[in-house]
Order: sequence, then C-alpha cells, then structure tokens
Amino acid sequence: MIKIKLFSKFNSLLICTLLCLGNISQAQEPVRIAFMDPLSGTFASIGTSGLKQIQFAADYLFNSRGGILGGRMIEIVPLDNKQSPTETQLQFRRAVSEGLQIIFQGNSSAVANTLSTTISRFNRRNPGKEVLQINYSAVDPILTEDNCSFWHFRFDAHAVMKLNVLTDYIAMNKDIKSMYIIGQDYSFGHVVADTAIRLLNEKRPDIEIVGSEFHPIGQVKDFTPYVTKIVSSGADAVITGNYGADMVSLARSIIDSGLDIPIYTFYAAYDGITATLGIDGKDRIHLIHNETSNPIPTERRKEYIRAFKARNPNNDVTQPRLANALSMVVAAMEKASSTDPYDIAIALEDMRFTTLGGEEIWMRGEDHQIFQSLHVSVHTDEGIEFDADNSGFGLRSIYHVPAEETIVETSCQMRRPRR
Amino acid sequence: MLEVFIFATLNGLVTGLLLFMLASGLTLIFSMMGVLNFAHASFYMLGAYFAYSISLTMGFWLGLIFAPLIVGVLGAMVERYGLRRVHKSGHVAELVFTFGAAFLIEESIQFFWGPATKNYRSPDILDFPLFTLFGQEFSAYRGFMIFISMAIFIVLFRVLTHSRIGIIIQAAITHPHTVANLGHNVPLIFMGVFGVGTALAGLAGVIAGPVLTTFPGMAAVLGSIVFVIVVIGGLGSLAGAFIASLLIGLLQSYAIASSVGMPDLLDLLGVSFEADHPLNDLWTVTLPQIAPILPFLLLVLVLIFRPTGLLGKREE
Amino acid sequence: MMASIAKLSLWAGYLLVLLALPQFFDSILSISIFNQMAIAIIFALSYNMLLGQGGMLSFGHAVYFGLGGFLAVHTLILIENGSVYFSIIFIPLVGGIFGLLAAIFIGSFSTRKAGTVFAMISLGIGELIAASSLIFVSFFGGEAGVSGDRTFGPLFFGVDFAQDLEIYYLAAIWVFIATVFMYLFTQTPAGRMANAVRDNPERAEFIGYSARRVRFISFCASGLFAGIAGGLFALNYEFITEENLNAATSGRVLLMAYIGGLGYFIGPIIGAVVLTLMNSLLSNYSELWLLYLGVLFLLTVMFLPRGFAGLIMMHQVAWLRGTLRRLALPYLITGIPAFIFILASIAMIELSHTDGEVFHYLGVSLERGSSIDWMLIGGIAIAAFLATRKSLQQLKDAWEDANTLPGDEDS
Amino acid sequence: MGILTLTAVHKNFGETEIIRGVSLDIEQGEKHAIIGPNGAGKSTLFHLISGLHRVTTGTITFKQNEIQNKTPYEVSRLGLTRSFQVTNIFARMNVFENVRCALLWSSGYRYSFWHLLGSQGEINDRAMEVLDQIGLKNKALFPAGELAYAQQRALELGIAIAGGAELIMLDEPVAGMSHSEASNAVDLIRRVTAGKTLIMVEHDMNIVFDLADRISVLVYGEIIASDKPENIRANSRVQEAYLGEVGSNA
Repeated sequence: MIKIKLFSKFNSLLICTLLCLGNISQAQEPVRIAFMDPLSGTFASIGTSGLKQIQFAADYLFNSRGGILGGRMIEIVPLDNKQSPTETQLQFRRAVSEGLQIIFQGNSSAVANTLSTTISRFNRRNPGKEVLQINYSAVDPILTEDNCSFWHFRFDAHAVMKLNVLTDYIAMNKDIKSMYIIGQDYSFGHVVADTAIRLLNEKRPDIEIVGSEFHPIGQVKDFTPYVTKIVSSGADAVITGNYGADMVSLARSIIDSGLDIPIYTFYAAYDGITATLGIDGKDRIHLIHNETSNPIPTERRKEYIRAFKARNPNNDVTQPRLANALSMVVAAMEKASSTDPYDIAIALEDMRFTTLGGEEIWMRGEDHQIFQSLHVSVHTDEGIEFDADNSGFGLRSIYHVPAEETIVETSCQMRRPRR
Repeated sequence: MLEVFIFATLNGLVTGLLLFMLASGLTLIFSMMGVLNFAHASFYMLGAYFAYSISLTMGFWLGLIFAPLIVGVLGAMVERYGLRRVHKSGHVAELVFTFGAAFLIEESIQFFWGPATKNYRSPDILDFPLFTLFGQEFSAYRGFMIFISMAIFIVLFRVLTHSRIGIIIQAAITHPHTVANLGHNVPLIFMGVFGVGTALAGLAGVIAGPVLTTFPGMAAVLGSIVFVIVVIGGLGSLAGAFIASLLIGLLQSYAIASSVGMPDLLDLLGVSFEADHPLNDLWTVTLPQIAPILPFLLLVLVLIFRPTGLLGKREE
Repeated sequence: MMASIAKLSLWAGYLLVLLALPQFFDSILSISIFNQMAIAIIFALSYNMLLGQGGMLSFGHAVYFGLGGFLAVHTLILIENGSVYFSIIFIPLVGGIFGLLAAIFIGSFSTRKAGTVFAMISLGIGELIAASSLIFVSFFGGEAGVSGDRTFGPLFFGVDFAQDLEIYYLAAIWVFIATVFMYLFTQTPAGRMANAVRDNPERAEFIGYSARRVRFISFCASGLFAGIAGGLFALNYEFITEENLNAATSGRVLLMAYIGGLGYFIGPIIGAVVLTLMNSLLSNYSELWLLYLGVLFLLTVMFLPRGFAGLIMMHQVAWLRGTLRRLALPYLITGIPAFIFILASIAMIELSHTDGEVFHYLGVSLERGSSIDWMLIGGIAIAAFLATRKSLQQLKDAWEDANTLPGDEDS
Repeated sequence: MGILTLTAVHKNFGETEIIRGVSLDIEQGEKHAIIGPNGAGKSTLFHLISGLHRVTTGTITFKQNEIQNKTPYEVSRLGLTRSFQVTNIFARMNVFENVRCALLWSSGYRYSFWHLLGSQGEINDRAMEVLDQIGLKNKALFPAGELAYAQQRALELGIAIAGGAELIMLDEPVAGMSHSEASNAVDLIRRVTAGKTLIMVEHDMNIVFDLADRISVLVYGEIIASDKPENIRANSRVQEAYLGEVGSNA
C-alpha cells in the first residue's frame, strides 16, 4: 500500500516511531553520529554489514530504551567513503558541513590513517569544531603508536597484539616445525610478516620460516603458483593477513592443492567468505579476533544476536566491538553530560566498561587503545550455535587470552590539546 | 626444485589456456569489427555468475552448457542494440562504448548478485586429485580445464580453416574491407561473431569461476591482461594470441615460482645498500613480488620495439 | 571588434562566476565540492587536449595527474621541513612541471602512433606505474599515500591557507589561468596542427609537419596541465595516494570529457561539473549511483556522441534563427513523460534493492512485498515510456520545423 | 640537371619488384604527366618521391638535395607537395583552417605554441587569398568534411599549393568528377600551378595531353618512354603497351 509520509529519510521515520512509543512529549535534538565506511563498490558488503550492526546497536541498546542524555535519540548518519582515502576526504568535509562531530570508521588502515591526519589538522585549525574518530577495526599499530592522536580511539586490538596471541597459540602446537607467511604487499601485510617472524623466533626458535611472500593486492588471478611454492617448501602451517577476495582465493587454492595444513588468518570469516569456504575449510582455517563467536558466554549477548538476526536475516553480528564502541562513547557522553568531542575524549580515557559478553574492557588513556580478551577460533560446523552467512559453518573459539595479558607497550607520545 | 618447475609449468599452462579462451574471442571480434572489446572480461564474469546461479538448482554441467549460451545471446544483443549504433561515430566511440559497458556490467552484477564472494563450486565428480607428484596434488578439475581449453582451441581452429564462415572470418582478418564487398550479410556476421566471441568468454568464466573465485572484481583482475595478450600477440592474429597467452601464463607462473630478486642481483655484483637508502624499495624488490605487473612491462616493450606485436600484420 | 569584446566578456564572466560561487554557497561541503570541480575541470580539459584536440585515446592519463600530485606533496613536506622556502601558491606549478617531465619521457616513445597502439601503450604504462606505486613505498607511501601540511609556507598577504575557502580562491585563479592557457593553445600553430594530425596524420606530414612531433607537443602540454591539476589536488587534500594515478582515475577523466563533449572546448568543463556533482550528491541518496552513472554514460555514448556540449550546440541554429521558442512546448511534452519514466524506473530499481520492507521515495512509502505497489509503479513506468515514445514524433517534427530555413523546405 | 632527378630507383615489396630502375629528370617549370596501365607503379613512384615509402636502391634528388631517405615532412619542407588519389583533407576542421594549416610551416611558424593565429593578419589574409583562388571563399567556415566532392578536391589542391611549393605532384586530380567539374578542375590546376613545376598521374588522356609539356609512360615499373605529347602519341611501343587499349575507351 502506498502511504504518504512527511518524512523521507527512513531514519527519521524510525526515530519518530520510537519517540511516539517512548511517550516523550517534546522532541529533542538527536545525537548524530557518522558511520563512514564503504557502502558501494567492491568492499560494500563489509561496510553495509557494519552499518546494519551499528544501527541495530543504537536502536536496540539505546533508542528503544528511551534514548541517551535524558531522552535524546541516536541517529546514525551513513557516509560512503568507498574505502578510498580520497573519498574519505570528501565525506569528512560532508560530515563537518552537517555538523557531525563523531565519526565511526573501521575498514582499511590506509583510510584510518588519512582520516586521523585529516582530523588532527582540522581540529588544530578549527578550535571549537573538533571531530572525534572512533576506529572500530583498523589495526595498523602505528595509529596508536608513532602516529597516535588525542582525537583517535581504537576499539580493536592492533595487529601486533593479535599476532602476539596467535603466535602463542601456534607455539603450543609442537607439530608445527615450519611456517610460511604470505600477504598482500602493503603496510598491514608487511606488519603481519615482520611481526610474525620476530615473535615466532622469540617463542619457538625451532620453527623455521620457510617462506615469506608478498603479492600485489587484488591483482592475483590464481593463487595456485603461490600454493605450489608453499607445498614445495614443506611448510606445516600458513599465516596470512589477506582479506576479501584475496583471502578466499588463497584459501581455496590451498584446499584444492590437497595441502592439509592449518591456515592462520585475520579476516577469513563472514560476508560470504564462510559460505564460500564451507566444508573445505573445516578445522583448517583459524582466525584471531576479539569476542567469542561460539560459544557465546552470556544470555544477554545471545539475545542481542537473535534480535539482530530477526531484523537482518542475511547478516551476522560480525563485529561485536561496534556495539562496545558505541556503548562506551555513550557512556562517556553520559559521564561528561556533553556531546562535545573534547569532553567525550577525556571521559573515554581510561574508561572501564563491561560488555554484553560480561567482560571488562579498558581504554588505555596513554594511547587510546582498547584492551580486551582475544581469541583464536576455528572454522567448523560442530558446536556452532550462531553460524555465519546462514551456512551452518561458523567460528568456534578454542583459545582465549584475557585482556590483561594482551597489554603491550606503546611508543605513543600524545600531543594533548589545551582547553 | 624440479617439482616446482613442473608444477609451475602446469599452472602456467592452465592460466595460459584460460587466457587464450578469452583472447581468442577478443581476437575474433577485433579481426571482424576492428573493435577492441573492453568489456570482454565482463562477459567472462557474467559467464561465471550465470553458471553459479544455474548450478544452484541444476548443477554444474547444465551451467556449463547454458551459461555461455546466455552470455552469447547477451553479447549479440549488446552488439545489435548498442555497438552498431555507435559504429558510425568511429573507433574511439566504439572503444569508449565497450569501456562503459564493462563499467555497467560490473555494477549490474553487484546489483543482482551483491558484492560478496559467491560460493561457486566445481562438480563433485571432478573433486579428486588427477595425479600426485612429489607429494603435490594436481586436481582433476584443473585437468578438465586444460582439456576444455584445448578442445575449444582445436574446434576453433577446425572451424576457421575448414568451414565457409571460417574462411570468411579468415578473409576478414587479412582483408577487413573486402569482406563487406562480397555480398555477405555483414551486420549479421558481426552480430554472430560478437555473440560467439562473448560466449567463449562466458565459457571461460564458467570453468574459471570455481577456481579463481567468483566475485565482482574478477573481470578487472583479468581484463587488462587479456588486452595485453591480444596486443602482444599481434592484433587480429589468433596464433599470436595463442603464443602470447601461453607466454604470459608461463612467465607469471615461473616468476612467482622463482625466488630471485634485486638482492640476489646486487650480491652477484658485489654491491650493497643501506636499509635506509632512498631507493631501498627498488633494491629489495623480488621477482614474485612484481610477477603480476610483468605482462604490462612486456606490453610496453613490445609496443615500443614492435608495434605490430609478435605475429601481427595490421596496426589498426 | 564586437566578436573580441564578446569573447572578453565571456572570459570575464567565467572569472566572475568562479570568484563569486562561495558567496552563494558557503557551507564547507559546497566549498569542498567546488574545489573538487576546480581540479576536475583542469584535469578534464587537459584530457581533452589529448583525445578531443589531438585524437589520442589514453587510458592512463591519471599518471601525470598523480605524479604531479606526489611531487607537490613531497614539496609541501620539504617546505614543512624548511628545506625549501616559497609560497604554496606555486605548488600547482611544481606539479605541472613534474607532469610535464613525465610526459616528455613517456611521450618520447608513446606518441609515435595514435589510435589503438597509443591507447594500449597508455594502458600498459598506467597499469605499470599504478602497480609500481604500491611496491615503491618510500616515494608513494603505499596504499595510505603521502601527506603534507599546506600551512607551513610563508604567508601570502597574510593568508596561511588553513581553510578550504582560501584554497578555493587559489584554485579558482589557477583554474582560470589554466583554462585561458589551454584555450589559447588551441589557437596556436601547434594547437591547430594537433587538430590536423587528429583528422589526418598522413596529410599533415605533407604540409611539412611531423605527426609524431605534433602529438608529442600536445601530449606534453596535456601532461603539464594534468600535473597542475594534480598539484591543486595535493594542496586541497594535503595528501595523495596511488588511487590518484590508477586506472579508475584515468577512466573517470575519460568519462568526464566524453560525457561533457569532446569536440568542444567547453565540453570537458560541463562534464567535470556534472560528474563531480553526481559523485558528491547522488552517492548520498543511493548506493546504486555508480549503476546510474554507467547507464548515463552508455546512453551518452549511444545517443549523444558529442556529449552534453554537443546537445547544447545543436540548438545553435534554432537560437540564431530565433525559433528556439518553438521547441519549448514539444520538449515539455516529451520531457514530462520521459522524466516520469526515469523516476518510476529508479523507484523499481531502488525498491528491489532496498534492505528494509519499506522504501521511502519522493514522499511516498513503497512496500517491497506488496504486488500492488509493484504493479502501480510498473504501470506508471510503462505508460510513461509509451507516452514518451509516442511524443517523439512531434518533437522530431518541431525540431525539423525549427531548424529548416523557410527556403529549403522542399530540398 | 633539373629540379627533380630520379636515378635508377628500385622498390621491392618483399619479393616483388614494383619499381624496376626508374630514371627521370624533370626541369624547372615543366608540366610532366606520368601515365601507364593500372598496377604499373605510378602511385608507388609518387610515394617514393614524396617520402611515404623508402626506395630500395637508387637516388632521388630534389633541388640538389638527396631525398630518398627523407620523411614526408622533410621532403615537404624543401618545397615539394602532393595530393592524393583518395580525397585527403582535414575533415573535422573548417575549410579556412585547412588552408591556413597548410600555410603554417612555410610561413615559419613551425611548432610554435606562443603565436596566436587569430592575431596573425598576414597568414589569415593569405589563406583567404588561396580560398579565393580555389573558389571556396564563401565556404570558409564550413566543415571540410561536409563539402561536395568536387569542392573537396579543390580544397585538397588548395592545401597542396598553399605552402608555396615549387614542385606540385597531383595523383589523379580529376578522378571521379563529371565532365564539367573536370574541365573546371583543369582550369584551376592550370591557374594555380602557373610558373611552378607539376607532376601528375592521370588516366584521362584528354587532360594529360591538354596539360602536360612532357609525358612519361610507366609500364610494369619501368619508364618505356618519356617525351613530348605528340611524340608519345606516335610512339609505337607506347601504343602497343598502353595507349592502344586505353586510347580506344578514352
């Protein structure tokens, strides 16, 4: 049926409905938060999935419960940066133009880096109009080390922290005598390779690094030649930081070659990847990430996931940290009774917060890096309560490291603005 | 070392023959119509997606038959209702049209199938190792790929040398302007050739999809390489395209298999540089690292020193 | 005399529009869009020097834009470090000079032939340099690119260019200068011979000119201006990445120049403005905007081989004859159903792609699951399409009527 | 020694020898016609002289310069110009621009990108003069590609003569024209080549005998006779090889 509505944006509709439900007599200004990630183009599936998750988190956790700061709703404003640093610049200006002062962004460390630089410059030049960057997924360590910024907060463990846990886990497996590292030829790929080699040498000097290979991002048609090298090197396991199609192609080539060795990854799940790997990847694909996927520790989180699935049957809660990040930002707002980025930033520093999963996480003030438990999971269809891509397959966590053991030193020397 | 060499050769062969299946269609189209079809790899991608959708309900083998047919019909329609209209505006317009078509096909695929990777799988019946050598498996599906590509090559060759239409096409390759004067229904032949050429690309997509991953970027990954092949082989030369396909397939495969690089060369010369040398990236570059750009390097060199390509006779 | 006054006032008007724009649209977003347009205009015009004026179809023009931009950012870094000392208003020139040097080097072997050979060399070099930029990280900065701060140079009459608006005025001046020089280039012997070589390289050789040399000069000039655009980009965004010299950027400038209209000097300007607006405005309303862009592009190639500028210029005769008014009603009669058809088609496309069950469109809520809604918009689309088709004949007649001189009706 | 001298010029395309030892000397101011059956190599000879093809062996001298290894533009700069069998103009430029471009090199503008042509009165005046000569003054702003066929041929002649070349080579200048158009064209050629050296290839014998001072007959890559028109008409070898068959249908 066609109904005439006054509001054209579906966000406004939603808020209207919720406002009416909440019986709030006077409409208050919503708190507007930008979500900047690829919503069109090659990487759109990851971005749109993230958008659905943050929108759901805002509605489920806050808007449906009467909003925040005494009845204000959260409005998520999607900004499509196409995962391009250039487009990010344009969208940043749009955000500023529309008065958005909190930007969630996660995909691609390159984008996170340029956004961080841009925001630092902008905030220095435009005092009073500052913008805050909430990085929920970009893991290049430099963002909280040499290039750390007062206006940037990271809600995911960075690559070195993750590799620390991953290599601990690998070190326990005495069957592994040799390791092959393959990655995309860019900064994250290099960080993974360099760190993995360093850490493995420390923890298991007997593991021989039989190969370390870089290939151009998105340029490789067929990974079989690389796999041939892996096979002939006699490696017992593979570490890769590949993502997207490069991850799938690599895994498929390894599986097709009949090579039955574990593959340690960062991004080999969800958004079509789990479904594509299917039975072939069972018990071979390992993933390092935060927040367990199976088993889910608390009933609250289970409910959250079920509610999400009810609203988005074709998507998964791939990044529980999005809810954590949003919740902590809201907590900071409540604590400071303000939506001013400076006040939020101060409140966020050294904040401790208990997640839906019942775990206390800590935002270190020194470098704005989150600390939370990390997990190694395996791709399987056994013991999976919450699968991915509706495929029956999913991640089962098999190794856990509590938050306090993931803490690493930082080289960050933060320049703090004066108020 | 021998095993690496053997497998590199086999891999190179698989890639090379696959590339040839694309390049042959492109060459046919170019020979007849003088159009370098920028969208050729997009039809390859369409082939993979159609086959994926068909395989969901009807299985791989029906996809193998029907997907190329659908792609071919689609290609013929693109020629009939698009390219033919642009033809009168000249070659640049045609090239730009196919460029736009490639753009649109990629966006349409994202529209209909979504941006995520598709789980398009090879048939279970071919899911066994054809042979095992030095502990490495060579999958039956790859053997099947070689078989199909060779079969296509032989059929194409027979048709071109022994059938009436083949002779017309051959004539067109060497004497593009005279065919029109022979009284053949040129528009119909154009449409047919475009359809067949794109169907070949579709077939390549059907058999490559399970191995090379079916995702919206698969055309972009292969597209420019196919161009490189037709240009290196010599525009309009099928034999040249065949040689260039294998050459590029093997070249890339060997480059990846090797592990030499600038550091080895510098060692050999007895030169060394500090790690903070401004050109450090250059001094540490390795052959596997640059393997995917070798075809472009080859292209530029060939065009500079032999603009007609390896076996080409016509320049435009 | 009259003609030159008219021309001068046209240029003055152009400058005035450039400088006055921020008075009317002063949000940060619109300034950002204007800056984008400024860059795109120079870049598209420089592309037109190649393809439109010189007949060289390039699939790698972003190389000169990008290399110019990279050098410009590195110069900014040098200024920041105090290694060199000059005002950043000259940064676009730095980019231009490097674009020129790159063009001299690459043009020395790539301009031997036009046509397919040139197109393929440009493609190969474009891919080569784009791929190399990811390997040679110390200069190109990998996928994150390199970044430099523009506020460290000496002040320019007290301006430190911290704000985008200040950059806009600088960009406007550069756009004006670049446009003037690119226009003047078309009026020089080298510019005219570029047209001649485009039309008939063989003949051009028999009037004393080396076709290769003529192409080379156009190519270098084009590289220079592409580099200036790249330098301006560097100033505006204070960073540059490999995506600014890859095939996608090269493709986009081809799109701009082609949609705008290659044969006309003003064409690329129109193309740059239209595409920039689409890019920054349309992408907000629909995830599918690239799909629409693809459709628009194909339709342009098929039905408007001379682009938007060509469409405008088609009306010159009617304008001169004063019969343009006669076309207004016929255009309206065809235009309204055509517009409805487009709106209805978009509604169907968006509705089939929407995530939720309800899709809000032009103040109307459509339900994805409702077959009545589908039939309704489908019906509107078909009706509008048929109406458009039916009205085409009257438009054609009116067009004939407006463009035929009274004398030659029977000829 | 004349303005143009060919000495033992050979041209092979692969195995086949197209030009088999042509020697020819053309005097300043001479109107010279080359005739011969189809496939005799007339156009190839033109291409060799004008630099489009390289000679295999032999020398070509134009005004004391050896030109057999020079490119078309170098030859053209020495003062030798030519037209083509197939109309060869700058189709997308207007008529005036076509002629002005042809004037550029000889006016010394070379590859200049610092002169604005609009303000160069002299070259614009001269372009208009040429247009006047070839009768296209009123079509000056017309796109060249939209002219009628005969007008395009006239324009091509205009392009050829505009640069002030001393030696003008015309390849079948009246081919494809009606009778009246052809006779107009002949008048035009006579007018614009007055005082200059002309070499032409032409099939229409009336025009050849009308225009030429001297005729060379090229058969299978060799010149079998080169003489005054009346002597050629009388030459038995020529009649046997060529004129007999052509003469009957001319």
